[in-house]
Amino acid sequence: MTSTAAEPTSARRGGGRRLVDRVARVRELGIVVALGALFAVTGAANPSFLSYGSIRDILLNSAIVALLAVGQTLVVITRNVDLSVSSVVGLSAFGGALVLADHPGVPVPLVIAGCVALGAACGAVNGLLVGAARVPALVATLGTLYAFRGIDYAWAGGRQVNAADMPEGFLALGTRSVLGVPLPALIALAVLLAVGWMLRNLRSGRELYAIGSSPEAAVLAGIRVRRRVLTAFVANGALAGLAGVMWAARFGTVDATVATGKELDVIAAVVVGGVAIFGGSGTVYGAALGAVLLASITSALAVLRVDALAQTAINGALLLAAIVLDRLLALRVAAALRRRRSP
Amino acid sequence: MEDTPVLSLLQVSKAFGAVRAVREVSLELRAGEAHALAGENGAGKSTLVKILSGVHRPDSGRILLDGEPVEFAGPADAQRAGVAVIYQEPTLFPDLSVMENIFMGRQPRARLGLDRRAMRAATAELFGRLGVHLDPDRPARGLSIADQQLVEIAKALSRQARVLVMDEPTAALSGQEVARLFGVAGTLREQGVALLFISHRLEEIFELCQRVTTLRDGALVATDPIGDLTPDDLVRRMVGRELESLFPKQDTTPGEVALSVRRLTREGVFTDVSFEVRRGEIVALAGLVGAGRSEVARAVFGIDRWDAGSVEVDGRRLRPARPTAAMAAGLALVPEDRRQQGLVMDLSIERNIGLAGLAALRRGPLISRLAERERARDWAVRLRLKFARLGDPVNVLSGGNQQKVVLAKWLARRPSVLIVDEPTRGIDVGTKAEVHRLLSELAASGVAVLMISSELPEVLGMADRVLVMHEGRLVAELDRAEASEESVMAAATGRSPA
Amino acid sequence: GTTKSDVQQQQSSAPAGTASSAPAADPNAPLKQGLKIAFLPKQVNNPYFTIADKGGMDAAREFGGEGKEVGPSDASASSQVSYINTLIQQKQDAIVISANDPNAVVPALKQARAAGIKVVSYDSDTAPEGRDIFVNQASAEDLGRTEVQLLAKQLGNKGKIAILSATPNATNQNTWIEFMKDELSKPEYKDMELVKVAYGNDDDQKSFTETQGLLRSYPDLAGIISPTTVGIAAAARYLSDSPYKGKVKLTGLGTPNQLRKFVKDGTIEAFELWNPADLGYLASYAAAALASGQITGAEGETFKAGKLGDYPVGAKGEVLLGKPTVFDKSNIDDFDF
Amino acid sequence: MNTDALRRWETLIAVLLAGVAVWASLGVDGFANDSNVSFLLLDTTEIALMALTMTLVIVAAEIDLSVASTLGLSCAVLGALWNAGLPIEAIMPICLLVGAACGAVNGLLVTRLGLPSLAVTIGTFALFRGLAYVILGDQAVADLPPAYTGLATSSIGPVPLATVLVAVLAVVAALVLHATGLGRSIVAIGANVEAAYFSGIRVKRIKLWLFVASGVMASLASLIYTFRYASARADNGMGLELAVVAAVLLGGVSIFGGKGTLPGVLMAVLLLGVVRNALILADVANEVLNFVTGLLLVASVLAPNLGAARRRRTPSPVEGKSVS
Ligand SMILES: Nc1ncnc2c1ncn2[C@@H]1O[C@H](COP(=O)(O)OP(=O)(O)OP(=O)(O)O)[C@@H](O)[C@H]1O
Ligand SMILES: Nc1ncnc2c1ncn2[C@@H]1O[C@H](COP(=O)(O)OP(=O)(O)OP(=O)(O)O)[C@@H](O)[C@H]1O
Ligand SMILES: [Mg+2]
Ligand SMILES: [Mg+2]
Repeated sequence: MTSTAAEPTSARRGGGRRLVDRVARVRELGIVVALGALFAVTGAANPSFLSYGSIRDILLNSAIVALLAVGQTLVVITRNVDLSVSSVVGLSAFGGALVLADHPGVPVPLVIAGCVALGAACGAVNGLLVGAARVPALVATLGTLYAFRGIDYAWAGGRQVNAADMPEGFLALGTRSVLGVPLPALIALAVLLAVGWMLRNLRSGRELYAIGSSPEAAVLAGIRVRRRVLTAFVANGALAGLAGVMWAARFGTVDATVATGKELDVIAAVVVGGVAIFGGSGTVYGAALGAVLLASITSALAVLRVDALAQTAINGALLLAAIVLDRLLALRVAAALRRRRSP
Repeated sequence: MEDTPVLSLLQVSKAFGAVRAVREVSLELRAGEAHALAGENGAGKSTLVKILSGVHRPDSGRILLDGEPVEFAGPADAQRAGVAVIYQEPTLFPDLSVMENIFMGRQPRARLGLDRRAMRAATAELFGRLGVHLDPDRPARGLSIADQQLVEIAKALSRQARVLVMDEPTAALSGQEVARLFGVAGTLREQGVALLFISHRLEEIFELCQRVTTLRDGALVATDPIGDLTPDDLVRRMVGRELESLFPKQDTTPGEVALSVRRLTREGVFTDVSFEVRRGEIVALAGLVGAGRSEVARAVFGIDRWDAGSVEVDGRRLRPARPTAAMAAGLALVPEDRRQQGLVMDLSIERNIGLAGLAALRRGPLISRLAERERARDWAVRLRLKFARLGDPVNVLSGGNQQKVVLAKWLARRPSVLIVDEPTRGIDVGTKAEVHRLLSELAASGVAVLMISSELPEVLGMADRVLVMHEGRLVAELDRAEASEESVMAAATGRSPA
Repeated sequence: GTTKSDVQQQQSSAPAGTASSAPAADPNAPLKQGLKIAFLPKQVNNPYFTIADKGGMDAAREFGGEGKEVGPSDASASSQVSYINTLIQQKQDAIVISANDPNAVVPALKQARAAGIKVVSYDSDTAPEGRDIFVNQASAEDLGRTEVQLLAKQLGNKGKIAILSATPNATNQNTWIEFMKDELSKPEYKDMELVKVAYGNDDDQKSFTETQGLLRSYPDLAGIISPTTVGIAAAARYLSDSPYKGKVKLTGLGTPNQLRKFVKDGTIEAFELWNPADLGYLASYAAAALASGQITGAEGETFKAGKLGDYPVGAKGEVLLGKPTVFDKSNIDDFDF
Repeated sequence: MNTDALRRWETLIAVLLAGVAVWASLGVDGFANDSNVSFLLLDTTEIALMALTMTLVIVAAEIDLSVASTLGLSCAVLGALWNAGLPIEAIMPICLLVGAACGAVNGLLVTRLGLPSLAVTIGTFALFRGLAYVILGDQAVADLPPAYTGLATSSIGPVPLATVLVAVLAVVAALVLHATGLGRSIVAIGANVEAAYFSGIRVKRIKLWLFVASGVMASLASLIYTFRYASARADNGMGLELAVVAAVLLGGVSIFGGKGTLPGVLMAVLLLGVVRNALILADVANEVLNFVTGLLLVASVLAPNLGAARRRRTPSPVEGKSVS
């Protein structure tokens, strides 16, 4: 009797599952659609927006924020946040540039490794504050946002490192292309795929979602919450360190103010990318797409000859539109899902 | 070797501030034996469970594993030692799929990444054993409390542990699920697993267990073979006094219709539900887990929107999806999930009790703390709440006492129609009798009571009329005389329209 | 109620009374020893101001005074005001300030002056009632016009041009841009068209992106003027690595160290700037002269600024540093700042 | 432990504040005189005002990052209308309406669409600031009526008038949060929104009004800001949002909602102001100042946590939660 009762139910729920799967994919699809629309409209108004050079520029521009968004996603998934990334980028960019300028003999890979390590160390400070000392992440990283930047200022003491001071080979990293794709974009893509795979396919990756979904349940499930959270912060710090070197290579002019205020851009990318700010859900692909969308909006506004004074406003409006669109889509699908369950 | 317990506690104690939750309790769990833990709300059962599972470290005393002393620094240690726990409150990850909840940290691996197919199959197999109809891929968010409990059970079973600890696993379940759970538990026991079982339904203890340990106020009363005890003995050990009859429903003559629900439909959830509740009447809403009873209650109270139909209180139609309107009309809802819906866990007892009736506490534009405290004290005394200070946050109360706080919060509003969803879930026998007396008194004083309950004895003992739901539809209405275990179950499983 | 015209009437009716009770200048007074002079740049840790303020502190050391640099790390008006208040409490002899907001600092500066502190503005002026003297790096008119002239020469007076400025509110840049537009309206530039003013917010990356955008939306752009050191460096970075290198002309204000590479690789033909260290140096001497009573800030007075020689005070209390230097391949290696 | 922890927190901030004030009065020249104290108080006005409503918003488990942009927009509107010749007495209420509208936009997006407020207000952070640029462009309006600019900086003894306004509003806000049904509801919403909704609390309506209040307060701050500096520009108050959030968090408000007191926040605002002022007076470099701000923020949270951790070495999910 139970088996007969179970049959139609499970069949119905199977259908529900396929729909759920599709919804899950739609989360990122929404951003892709928005991107498509942006490119179509802008391209129609000014075809040069679709040229190879323009696309290359957009990829270059979004690479750094995308990298940071990937790292930030790791942290946000665990129901934390890292506001200090911009300061870490600044610290790493300045540190790297300074070493390259003052000690021309140091091999570039060593400098890059050093910057990544510096970033990881900053991430470890955050991670220990949050994981071990249980300071809420927003407070801890708002604190280190000021603190790391303070160190940066003290270190720089008003000094600026210019492109001329750094070796050509290093600067080329910021602009060189491989098979027509700019190197920074390739690096970001490689990191994105690697992190994306790990989050989906490693137990430790799944545990990050578990922690963000319910920290108390994670403790009871025997997950080593503090260690995982620490790891997420360290990884994010390391990526911010990497982003710092990329920044130095790409822009060539580095002082203590590098990347000031970028943390909001990164969080905006993450949020637009559909990563739940209270943890537990979202993917790095969404976050990276969010970064590309934001960079494309900025580029499109510049290309569309929009009045310079109106750009900020339109940028904000488009950002809101993207979030709202995404939400409306999710609501519709949820409603459809409920209807489908109805006998 | 028969004699070495798998896991034992020796003289363990645990205090929280001034509350000595567990006092020098010893306990032995043997392979192939089901051991019950009984005691009133706040007796220290869950605390003991948390000591066994590594959540709390005992202040004194020792834990022995196979006779060897061990220390559990955290839940991970206990899990490694082969202890699986079903906690009293479900601990799921709402964003993750049901199957991932079950296998978190132990997901089957394939060559490249996780083997989701194997995980799905294993989940389906577990659900098959438990008779659960849930899609392994659906997220845990939105599961009813009963479904959550079932997932917790599946999770614990999947660990294939040597010791399985179950803290009130059946509190949210109805008879059919309980029977299946017991079937599975019996098999495990035969395979040599040691079981620790906690429940406030004494008949379950007698059905499943071989020995029973009773706690009172954190201290050990006795450990007896189950055969040596009668239910009355057990109750006496728990409460330390005699209890009067358990279901003192007074007979009342129903007055006029207070709540009238007509053709209420929420697509995908319930369909065409119509019923009435009169003043002085207790109407029970019975059914299997997932039948849609709680959903009806939520819609009637205005938490969820309905798609068709109407709700009237005292002849006045309610606006849909407006809890404030429902409350103004005299409706009150004691929800089924007290931690999520009933209480603000971080707030104090008095604030929680005052929360649903802030207007009544106002003196001018400000809230009178005195009035707030008076109201809380009044109801705490009436419901025999066990607490240290009214200013303590409710999350330090035991589960049953938390339930009393929710009741107090709504009763303090003096509603004319009271909807209670699983009002005695996790409440001990003594308190349960008090809650029943309370509901009965309320009905006698002219309140219309709609009671959702998965406990058949409670339904049969309390209700003037029984409504039965099956798969989102009202399938039977039985009056007191017609209602019996058989007739209700038959309707609930969709076998026979009454 | 009170409207704008009410306020204007009031102000015009009130006599433009400046320092009526101020003591007369004594041109022969010696510079006082131990003068405390504080430099308050728009932003500390900005390389441009670091150089300028170092010049100023060097000057202070020369005349036996005591110089220090204080200031916010963000270029906002409100944080400068906190520092002015502090300097009043510290009883400095003179404040040398580059104003983030010409008006917002005035109430605080007035208090400072009431407390007997001399105020010199440099680089970016405050409203006149806020200071005794403005040391101008180069006349706004000169700068605006010469930049157009520099670019016109490179373009043969023909083609579309754009300006990449700092923030929309930057006072200096906005004045210069006005003069650029005025210069462009002359008949000899009839074939040159200013198509857009873009703002890089003195942010390296934003300036970079804005340059990209300019070239995408105006593919036939011939030249860019960037009258800000941050903007020109970012624009140069972009151009040097793009197909537009050498084709789209770039000029503006920049420091030689920053742009040496781009002058050598042909991205930039020529650009200009004054010597920031001299600017700070001159401002420091002006402050000392004021504090010692050599001058009061009235037109026609003169004072000696150490190695730079004598400077007259012009109309509205302005002291002009001199003409900016034009840097190109031939001379850029002679400078190090 | 929550009430105890809070009390401990406020005591800590109070002790710190007293300690720094005593140290500064004795050890820093120019700190303890009327004009400096008056300036110090005046300088915290805008942050204090916005922190009042920000506290309510964060206690309700939301956040408003757009306050500084709302302030900027309100300044721009003031400047533009003033240039257009409207009397200032008419402009001021219009500015407050603009603030209310900004808050309503945030509130509606958060409550009607269920969007996270962090996301929404990052969007409106850009939108409102952008609108300020559209409205006032690159102009700076400085010819504001001396009667008002004077009022904004005048004081009774060492206490600026603006501080009196802050004090009055602080009392109102504290009463609302700690002694009214609305305050009880706000706390409940922040601690468990579902339970609050089940208790018949009008969650959406309350949240909407909180955002509106936040917007109005930002525009009130904009009026004081504009008159105090006698300058209305589109970029007024840029970056203040982080200072406000920092003060609120330092004041012991939980970023996850449900916990926090206004006295704590006000003391934190003062503490930050005093530390800044004293350090600048002591000629401490700006970078050190930022560093100290950051450290203070972290340390204030760290100290009670470490204390609590030493008292109880047992890992417990319950404890972990209560700290958040
Ligand atoms: N984390 C805690 N902090 C403070 N007191 C606590 C804590 N956990 C439990 N208590 C107290 O310890 C006592 C025992 O609680 P426990 O949860 O073990 O009871 P129980 O026997 O499981 O009750 P129930 O049947 O209601 O679930 C109660 O008085 C409770 O208030
Ligand atoms: N918010 C929700 N989203 C999705 N599904 C839900 C939601 N709430 C409940 N359900 C599902 O709807 C069905 C009906 O649930 P409901 O809680 O009404 O059942 P019930 O009869 O009250 O049973 P119980 O004894 O579990 O309370 C269940 O299968 C449940 O899992
Ligand atoms: Mg319990
Ligand atoms: Mg139910």
